[in-house]
Amino acid sequence: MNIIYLDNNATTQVAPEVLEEMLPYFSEFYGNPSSMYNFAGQTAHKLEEARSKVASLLGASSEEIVFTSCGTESDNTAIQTAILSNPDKKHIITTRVEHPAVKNMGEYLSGKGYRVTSVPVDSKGRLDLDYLYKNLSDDTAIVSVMWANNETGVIFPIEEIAQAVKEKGIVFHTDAVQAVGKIPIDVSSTSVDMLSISGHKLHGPKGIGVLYVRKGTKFFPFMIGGHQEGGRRGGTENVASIAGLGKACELAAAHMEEENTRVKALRDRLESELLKRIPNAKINGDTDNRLPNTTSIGFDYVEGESILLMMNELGICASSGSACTSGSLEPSHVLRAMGVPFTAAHGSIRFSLSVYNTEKDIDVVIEKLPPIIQRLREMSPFCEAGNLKLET
Amino acid sequence: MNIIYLDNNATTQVAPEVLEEMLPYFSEFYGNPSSMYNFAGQTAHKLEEARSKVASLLGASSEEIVFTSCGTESDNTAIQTAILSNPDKKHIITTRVEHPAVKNMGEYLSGKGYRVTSVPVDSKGRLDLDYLYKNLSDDTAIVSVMWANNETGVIFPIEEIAQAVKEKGIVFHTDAVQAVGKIPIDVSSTSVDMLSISGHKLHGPKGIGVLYVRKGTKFFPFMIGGHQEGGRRGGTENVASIAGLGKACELAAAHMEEENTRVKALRDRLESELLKRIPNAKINGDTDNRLPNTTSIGFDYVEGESILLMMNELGICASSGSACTSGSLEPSHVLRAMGVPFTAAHGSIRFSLSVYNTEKDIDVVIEKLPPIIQRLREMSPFCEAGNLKLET
Amino acid sequence: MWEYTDKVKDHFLNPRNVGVIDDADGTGEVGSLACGDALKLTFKLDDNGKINDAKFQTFGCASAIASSSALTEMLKGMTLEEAEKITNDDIAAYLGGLPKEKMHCSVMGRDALEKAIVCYRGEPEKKIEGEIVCECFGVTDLEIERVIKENG
Ligand SMILES: Cc1ncc(COP(=O)(O)O)c(C=O)c1O
Ligand SMILES: Cc1ncc(COP(=O)(O)O)c(C=O)c1O
Ligand code: FES
Ligand code: FES
Repeated sequence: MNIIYLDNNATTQVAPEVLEEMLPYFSEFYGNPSSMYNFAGQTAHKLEEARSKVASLLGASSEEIVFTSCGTESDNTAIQTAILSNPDKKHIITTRVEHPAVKNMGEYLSGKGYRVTSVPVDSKGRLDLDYLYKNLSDDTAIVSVMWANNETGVIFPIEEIAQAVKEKGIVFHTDAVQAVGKIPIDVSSTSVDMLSISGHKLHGPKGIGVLYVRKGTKFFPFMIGGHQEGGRRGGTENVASIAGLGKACELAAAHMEEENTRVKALRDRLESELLKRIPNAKINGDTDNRLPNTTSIGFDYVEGESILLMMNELGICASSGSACTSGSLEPSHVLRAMGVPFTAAHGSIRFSLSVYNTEKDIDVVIEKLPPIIQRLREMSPFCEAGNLKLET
Repeated sequence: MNIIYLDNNATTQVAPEVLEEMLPYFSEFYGNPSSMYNFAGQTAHKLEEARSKVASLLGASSEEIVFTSCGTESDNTAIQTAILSNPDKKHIITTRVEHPAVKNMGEYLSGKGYRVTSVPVDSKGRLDLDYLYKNLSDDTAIVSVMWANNETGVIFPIEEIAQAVKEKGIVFHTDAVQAVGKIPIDVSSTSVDMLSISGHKLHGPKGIGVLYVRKGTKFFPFMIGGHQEGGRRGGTENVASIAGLGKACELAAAHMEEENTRVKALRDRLESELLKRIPNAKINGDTDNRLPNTTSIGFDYVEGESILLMMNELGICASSGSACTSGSLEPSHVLRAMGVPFTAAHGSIRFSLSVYNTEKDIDVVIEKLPPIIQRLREMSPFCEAGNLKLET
Repeated sequence: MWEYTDKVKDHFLNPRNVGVIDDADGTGEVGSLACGDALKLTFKLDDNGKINDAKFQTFGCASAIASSSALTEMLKGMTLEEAEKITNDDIAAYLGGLPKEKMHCSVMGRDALEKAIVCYRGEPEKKIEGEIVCECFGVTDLEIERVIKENG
């Protein structure tokens, strides 16, 4: 079956150019970058080349790039290192809509005697900045706010928040896993201390990540072992994946404009056509500040899994809530934090596009989804024709 | 230049069969295993297939296999989880010859108020078991002893140690990164609670590891995030590398006999020929209990880096000390713990073979190394011809 | 991924007996919109006291839809005494099994049936014993214990 992949916030395909970049480092140039002989020197050079490509996408310098095994490790490392650097501070600030890699670290720490403030969002998924600023205190070890939300695509004003946090001398981290590669980012012009990336969200491989650590930031390794990554992350370097991530960052820079024009236009068309054809459908999140590739749409009176399964029959891949929480039966914590009514939260579907999507992909969804929603609504005990009307 | 790779304890080449197994999971079947649609189900099934192959190499069951990002993460996780499971116990036991992934965790914990006992070894690198047993106490949270040492190849009596430790109700972990794939291991017939593997030491890719966790062992995740790995390790699964590691484990089982016959015979010939041709050369470690692929030889009066660099000119790859500590100028902590005299410790070279090595590789080293050592000795102020004699 | 049997998929994609019987003999409703799962079951008896028609409406996941569809098929031709004995395990078995994290979706069908029978007999609603542990469709701890036992 032909696959229409509209779940790029869950994971992306490895770009062919990225795979090509990786291939020599499995069975041919397999030396350990820490080894002294020339045969391994090739791999060590490749690491540095990749490091500078990543740095360049972020507006960082190479020494500020630490390779990790994934976005989750980057997030864990940032929070853990801030905690270890500030042993006397017992408060952290994060938000209600973070990925589990940050959210569950907060929960873990709150079990260890930390006070954790979770900043709320409004019905459009926008952060309550006053709430955040009011809670900054001398006891705050770190503030961690994601750059863009994985479920709704809502972008937070990170530059502004970072500056306010730094003015108080507090460490600021941002989980930019969903933002990097989709919107232009230049850390050098911000006050961000640490920033997380995950390779598989920008057409790099799974199982590789980056933590940007601003020069001068106090740092303790989370992964404790050998002297790799300048003593900042133990473990033999994943050369092939690092090479691939470097390439992926280079490609992301080259595709940035397309992402924000052609891909955005596809997303906009998908969204407006679905709203036009399906009554009682609503966009979740702030459409004025949103990733160009993401839309989350709530369909009243139907249940997300059923929609996904019917789309699955047609080869259409999308998600309800985040991939990490599907398999659980609760509506997503993000939509709940936004106060999306249960009628819509349960039936919310996220479509996330990439440069590999075509007009044709969108045509299919626009044609096939409305009858699916209609069929499911006909089975629903809550839904009577009189309830339904189009958003306008 | 033709490469003669004799540094397989530092890292190994990815087997062609392993790479082939990985390839479909980059750009073709790239779905997130947590996603619900069929397109991603293929990756979820592959994970489970790989899990059962890993389990089978170890004599474990699939549910006991947790995929991590490397051997270092497996080691960190084992120690961290034992600490979290036993919050009242403030003592850990490890050895003087552990890899930095365990050793430096011990140092980190000793800075956090833990008492750390490091069991010494004798001149042949054998553990002082009485010392270990005497130090077991009600306050001991975990005992972590590597199965085989990366520098000397010395194998420790893990079955016996595990049993003694378990009799006291203490958690036992073994870093089996160097042992798995080289010697037969069957965890089901031991009392080992946790065991670490690293993919790139057995012809799998870099950046993937396993922690075996015996059923019933109390466990807290080290990598905190989504619900992956049954809630035991957050982070999107590295599908391609996991598939590769599964294949590598299958191959390791198939090659186990060759490793312990042909490869061992190559190692033995290399060793005995070098000792026959080079005066004042000595094997480091207990030759009665050693990995079949490893030999560490000390050459008096010369310095390891110089030897490596001269071999490098001929395409011969080996190491002095572990790859993780090369780049530093101290003789390896393992050889120091064994009390190897400085004259020999500085000039110790580790050769570590694999099934990809041939008689020809060994011929070259036997021919080329003796004149290298001789040349260097002629430059050495410590070395006069009268000092030198062959071991017999 | 969904580990659904072909039978589950068939009943999900081609659900039998969707709708409401207008002059139903028994009606049972469980769940609510708030919890993300809800089910309305109606049945009609023939002259011999056997169920000759059953219909459902479900707001829920694929398992819930398939379970409801399966239940309505199973019910046809049964007496109320026979129908009462149907367990959620029976529904799952009829479908060739459900993933274990989805077993509870079949509980809803069973509960709606129980309510519909109570409604037909005009008995007062059974007082719910136990503590309500799942806000969704009012599952009690006792019920969960029963389901766990039934599921072995
Ligand atoms: C004994 C031992 N433990 C742990 C490791 C760490 O493995 P990795 O580099 O995959 O983190 C190594 C190799 O580097 C090792 O030899
Ligand atoms: C916002 C965000 N942060 C962190 C992660 C975790 O990344 P990884 O799966 O590479 O650990 C993800 C994706 O899963 C994400 O969307
Ligand atoms: S003289 Fe260079 S390392 Fe000592
Ligand atoms: S009915 Fe709620 S998850 Fe199946």
